[in-house]
Amino acid sequence: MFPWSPEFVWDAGHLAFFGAFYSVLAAIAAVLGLGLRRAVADARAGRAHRIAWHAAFEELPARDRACRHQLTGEAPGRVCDNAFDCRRCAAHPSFEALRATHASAVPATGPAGLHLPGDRLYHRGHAFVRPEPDGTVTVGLDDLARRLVGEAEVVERPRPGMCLEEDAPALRLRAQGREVRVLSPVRGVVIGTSGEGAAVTVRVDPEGPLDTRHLLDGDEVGAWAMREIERLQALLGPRELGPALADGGELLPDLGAVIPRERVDGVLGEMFLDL
Amino acid sequence: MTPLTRRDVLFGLGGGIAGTLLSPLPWTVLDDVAIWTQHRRALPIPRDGETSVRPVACTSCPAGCSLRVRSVAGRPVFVSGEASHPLGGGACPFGLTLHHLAHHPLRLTTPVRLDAHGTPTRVALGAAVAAAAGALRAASRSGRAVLVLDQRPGRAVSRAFRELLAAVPYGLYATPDGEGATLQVLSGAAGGPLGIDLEHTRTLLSFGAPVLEGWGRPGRMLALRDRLRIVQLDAWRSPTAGLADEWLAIRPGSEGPLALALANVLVGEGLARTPAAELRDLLASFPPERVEPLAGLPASAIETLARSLAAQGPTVAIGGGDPGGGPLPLDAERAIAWLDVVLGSVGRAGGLVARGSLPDDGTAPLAPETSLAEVPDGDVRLLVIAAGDSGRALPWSALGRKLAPQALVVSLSPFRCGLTARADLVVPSPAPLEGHEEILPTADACVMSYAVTAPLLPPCAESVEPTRFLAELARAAGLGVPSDGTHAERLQRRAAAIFASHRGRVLVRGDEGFREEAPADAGAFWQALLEGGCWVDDSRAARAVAAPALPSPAAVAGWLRAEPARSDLPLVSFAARGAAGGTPPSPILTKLYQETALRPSVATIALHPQTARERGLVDGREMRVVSAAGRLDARLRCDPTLPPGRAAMAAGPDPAALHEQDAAPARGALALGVVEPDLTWRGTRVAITEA
Amino acid sequence: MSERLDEGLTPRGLPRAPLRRFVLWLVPWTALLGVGLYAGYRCLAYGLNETNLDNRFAFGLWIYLDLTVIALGAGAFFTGLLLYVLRKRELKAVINSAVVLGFICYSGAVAILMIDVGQPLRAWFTFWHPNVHSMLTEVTFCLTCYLVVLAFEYLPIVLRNRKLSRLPSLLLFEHQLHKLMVVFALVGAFLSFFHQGSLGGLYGVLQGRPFAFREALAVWPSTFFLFILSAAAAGPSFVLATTWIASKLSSRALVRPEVYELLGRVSGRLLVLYVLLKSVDTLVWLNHTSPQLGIHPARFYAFDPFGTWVLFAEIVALGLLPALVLTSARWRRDPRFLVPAAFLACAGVALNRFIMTVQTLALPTLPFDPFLTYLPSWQETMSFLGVVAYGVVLYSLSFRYLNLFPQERELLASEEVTHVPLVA
Amino acid sequence: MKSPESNVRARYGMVVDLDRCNGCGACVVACAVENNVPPANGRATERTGISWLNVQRLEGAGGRAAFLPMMCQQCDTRTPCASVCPQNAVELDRSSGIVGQVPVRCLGCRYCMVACPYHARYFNWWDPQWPGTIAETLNPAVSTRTRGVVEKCNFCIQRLQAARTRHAATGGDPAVAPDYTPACVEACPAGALVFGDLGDPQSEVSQLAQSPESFRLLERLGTGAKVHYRTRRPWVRQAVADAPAPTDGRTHV
Repeated sequence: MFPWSPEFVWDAGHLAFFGAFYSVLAAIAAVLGLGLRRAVADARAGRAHRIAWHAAFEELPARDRACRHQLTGEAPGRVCDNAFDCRRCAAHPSFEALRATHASAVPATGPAGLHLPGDRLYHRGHAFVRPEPDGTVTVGLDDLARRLVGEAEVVERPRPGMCLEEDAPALRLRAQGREVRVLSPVRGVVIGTSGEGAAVTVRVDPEGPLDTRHLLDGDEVGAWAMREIERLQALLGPRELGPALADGGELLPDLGAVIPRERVDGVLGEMFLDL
Repeated sequence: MTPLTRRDVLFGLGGGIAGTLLSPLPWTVLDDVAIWTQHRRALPIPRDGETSVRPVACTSCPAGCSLRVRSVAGRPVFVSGEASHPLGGGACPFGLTLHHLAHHPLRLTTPVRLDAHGTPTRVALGAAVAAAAGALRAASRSGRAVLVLDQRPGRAVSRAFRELLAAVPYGLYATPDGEGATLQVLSGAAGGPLGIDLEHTRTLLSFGAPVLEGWGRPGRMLALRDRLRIVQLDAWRSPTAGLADEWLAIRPGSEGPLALALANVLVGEGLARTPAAELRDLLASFPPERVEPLAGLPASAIETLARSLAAQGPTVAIGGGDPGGGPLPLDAERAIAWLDVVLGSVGRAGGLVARGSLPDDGTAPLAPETSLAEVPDGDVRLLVIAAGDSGRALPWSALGRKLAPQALVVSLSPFRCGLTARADLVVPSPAPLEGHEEILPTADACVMSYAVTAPLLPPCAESVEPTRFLAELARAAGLGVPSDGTHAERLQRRAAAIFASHRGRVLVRGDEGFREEAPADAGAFWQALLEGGCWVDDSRAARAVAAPALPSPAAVAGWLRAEPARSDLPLVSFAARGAAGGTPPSPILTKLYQETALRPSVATIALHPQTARERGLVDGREMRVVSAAGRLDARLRCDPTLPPGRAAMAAGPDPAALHEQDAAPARGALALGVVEPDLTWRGTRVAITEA
Repeated sequence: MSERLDEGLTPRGLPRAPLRRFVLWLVPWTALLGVGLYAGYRCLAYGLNETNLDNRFAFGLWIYLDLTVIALGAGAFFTGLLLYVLRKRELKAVINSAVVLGFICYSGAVAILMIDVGQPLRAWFTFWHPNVHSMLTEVTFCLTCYLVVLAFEYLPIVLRNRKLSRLPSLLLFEHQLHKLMVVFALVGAFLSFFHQGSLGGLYGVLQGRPFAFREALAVWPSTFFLFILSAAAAGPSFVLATTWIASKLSSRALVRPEVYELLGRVSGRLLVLYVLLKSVDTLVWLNHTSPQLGIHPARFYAFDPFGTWVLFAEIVALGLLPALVLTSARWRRDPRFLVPAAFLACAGVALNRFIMTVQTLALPTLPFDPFLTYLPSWQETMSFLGVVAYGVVLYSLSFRYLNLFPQERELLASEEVTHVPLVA
Repeated sequence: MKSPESNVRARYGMVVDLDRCNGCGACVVACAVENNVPPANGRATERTGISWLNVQRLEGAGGRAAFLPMMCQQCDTRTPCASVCPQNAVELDRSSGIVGQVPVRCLGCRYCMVACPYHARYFNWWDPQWPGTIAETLNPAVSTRTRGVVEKCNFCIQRLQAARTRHAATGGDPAVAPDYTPACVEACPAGALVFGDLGDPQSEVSQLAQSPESFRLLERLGTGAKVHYRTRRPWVRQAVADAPAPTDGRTHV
């Protein structure tokens, strides 16, 4: 096995055989070493939550990765490649530039009776961000999320002083007997939390100037909400029934309760992008 | 000094490990582990020591082949035949494992009492002797017989037995019928022992005698094989039949009529001397055409064979039977003997010649030698089975029928197997290689010879020389004989008598084979014998032979009677010499009987494929084999070399029993053998059905 | 009980059978595995006399099993090679499943090998005293290395489990390992090429067994290359077949039909090449190699049950036939042809390994040798079935708790038919 | 087993006279005794037993039989077993040409048994056991083998070492062993086995090996076996020398 072991002979056969063998061992060791080193580096640099989010995003089927500009009809069929972070998207600014006006006054009611106030920005994981006058923001569950979780219990709320990371879990709720993690839409330091159940909100002092380019606002919100209802419908039933919703009627206030028990976990995970 | 950091410790550790790996240490340890794995199951590790080589003689059968034993540190480890021995070299597998016998699981080292299942319980020698003496006295009182069965007659210890029996009111000294039966018939007529002058024989006609696989002194046959034409008349393709120049497959039990038919042709065609009128009348009843259906041979084949016997003479015809098949009926032997007479083989060179006897070495009266068959049934109160093996099978029922009620059976064999397994008391004599042994000539030998081997191993403390047992028995029973003296002293006395006779030659072992030497005195002669030498008598002049007895009219009538068609099959029983006798085969003989296909095992019964087909029996299946004497299960082995219409089964050994610590119940042909009043069991018939 | 106790462990959003049904499914397999483990224990504790192997049939069911599962497990390396090196992105849909299958096949094979050798404690001797000229040395080294590689390929899939991936350290390691997977794919392909080949060489070098012996191209007998090719051809078929079975058992679409078709196409094309080369090899062997060794080739097929039908079955019925189906775009599109063809391709490689292992040993070499038969003992059979059960159990667990088919989530919506009124 | 430093290169071989062999089995037993091969386990068969030397029976017409002792044929030029052993447990001793097995190194993979066309290799299917106290008679020159390893005939190579030592003790070349005889050759009562150096053209064995009556088994496989067989009987020669042409009828099992 080694040049000094009794059977070893310095001939072509031995050299080729053991050359290959040790190369393989070296390659395996190198990959493991490199992987470990990079993982440690990632951990040190605090990239864990980013990677987790990216991994989860990777698992989303293409239809769940629809670009916000697809929702509005600006770019039909466009799928997001940037883990819903429009700040990194090369195309996003150009789409933004194309928009004639940036509507600021938005009706508080979304499709199917959803309450989606215009003073809020929406994360794809159904958390809203409401900028407060003092420069902080309030983060909470949007109306669809609240209906989905229904009578929820906050299992874990961030402690003041904790740093929330973007797309990393901010809250853990227990709803319909299942656990849901609500992804944080912003990065910042937690000041405090208030509210119980689905109405829980977190007050966050954003780190640096608040950059909300990746959050949905304005006209997009309605289209997105419509799309989310469709997605919910698709998760639960035949796709053809989706559009029927748009025709009228109001979503049940305790939406989560009507979801079949065995589907609840999956539906909550999909809707909260918590896979 | 700077304090050690964790980094330093890790570096140190890593360097240490790398350094150790580069040193030979771990790799040597690994190599040693490799060796340890070899011995993890406590394999025996034989001790080494000084090597020595000693001549001994094999005692497994009467052949008494000369052996050389290689010992290491005093323990024998390898046995080989003495290739250049003047009486014939070489050894068979049984001889090559002689050194295992003292260590055999069936070996007995103390006197024991055996219960009905053969389970031994230790008894004191005194108690055993007292029990035997009691039975001896009871026999004397009730007029019952004291019987000694000696399977190796002619030894000094045989003489001691006969001296004792001569002092008993009704003492019988019996020897079983053996391979020299034909010669015995002729010797009886000639008034002295005969041997075969094989060195000058051209054709050997064997009626089922295993002449090429342990018959006579095998070394002699091997040396003569190329010069001898061997014609085998056998009911199955025995090893000898397979190797013979010619094999004629005959029907079991047709030896007698066939011998007479051959004589008929010889006489009828004027190829032989004209016999007496009474024989002529007898021969007239056995023309080849008449014998054709009896022997299963075409008349033309019988005629051709007869002519070739005359043309390629000198011819010797012998019977004697197979060691596992038992003797031929006496009448068949008489017919064969008459064939020899008709062939003119008696008393001529290349035929049957006279053999000398050992000079007498005692004066005490001796009980006469009788055939076991002549002992009346139910008449024996004390049976002593002498140590010493004929190498031939003997079913227990042959002995058992001789016993009176409450008979005591004492065996002097060191092995709890064979007949000894049925004994009440065993007083074990020393195992092979542990005592002095005498080697006498085999039945076929044409000159007398004598050899002695010294013990190679120290005898086991509680084993008892038969001579000593006899002395103690005589003392306890109040008999004056046998005369005192240890076994070795008796042998020495014998040697002295031989030396004093000034007959024969002394051949001693040298570096370059054997050479003749003239010992200065009886002591030097004794010493030469102990060192592997042997004494060979001078050749005798041919002895004229009176006519042997004719086959009995009853037997002749039986031969001529047409046999009714029967559904059961005649059983051909066979075994190699030493395989089914009183000496247990070494367990290593599984190599021949179990681990290779060389020799058939008792666990199988052979049929011709056609015979099996006719009976709807499938090759390889378990069969139930039933005879009038017993039943057993065996696997069917279809053997195209076995003639149709018969079954063949080995009499021993049982490979399964080779592993056992306990004597297993007899399996194989011996358990099936139906023993006739003449103590043959060749007429056994078996019914075979699928188990 | 509709709630699943293990809900927190299964991939979120992917419907899985109720735990009770899953447990009921596992019970017989686990029982079989238990019996297999017991049989294996007997062989280890009491020795190989527990088997019906003997001095003449020194290799039997186990070696046959090893050769076959390793050939089928080639799906792992070949899919990896196609995906990571040749950039066939569609195969991402089955790579996880292929890796798990590969791991099952190789670990099962190694486990059986450990029982099969007389002195398992000396397994390391091959590394310590290797004879580099022996095909078995090559096999041992490659098999061990590749099992390690497969374990590290399997690891990220396990780490992606819903619960495990919550642990940031595991997640990060998984993430980095996954990014380096191309190296593993390359190393795995290298190792696989060699040991698949060496397994073929194992028999091809046996000059004492003219039935198996093949002449050498370079330093390797032709079986070396044929085994590589047949394994590469059967591997994708095996992935296809297992995916289809998993899909049927879970009554769920796991991959898109295009993926099936791609696997079938790859398998078919390689199979065509294999059948071609195998035919050439067989002709050379029958007409040149074996006469030169003094054996008339008809003797190989003179003993029942191994008649010339064996050749036909191996090359035509289980080689050419699936090859034609899989190469035809029209038939490939129809699952009624595609799936049976994949099974046939797998059966073909299994038959080939059977012939190489069993017929080679059954045929006499010496003129006076008999034709030998061998029937495995229950210990052999049960440890064989134990490996199958181990595979089913591990695959079932992997399927349930890991995300083996990334397209499953995507295909989910079109599958579901429950109608739930969401609107008041 | 390192060969002594010498330029003496012997090629020990054997000529088996099939006309002399009478199938008595003495060689089989002597081999087992000399080499500490244990007696069979009760369940062993002719296919699971260990008999380094195995005597095959050949059937001729009219019930004639011939016997063929089969031991390791000591392949010379292309040794099927040595090249396949994954861990060098088969060694070709260059000083004697003897193919030896190192049981302590054997893993028990049995690949060599598959490779050997002569079926001369044996696997220890059972733990070795010597009934009674027969283990007392084991030969100290040969180590006993454990369960799970392969063993085979090595021409009693321990006897070669001993013969060399004896020769050296009498002042001879320690690489030469004039009285070297394997156990089977010593035991054969019929003188059917002739042993010696095939490399020495004067030796009886090499002269016999070159006679037209001599042949080797499976000669065309090119193994260069150093065990030769000879017979003057045509039917024996025909039964063993050549692989028979395909049989007329198919063999049914």
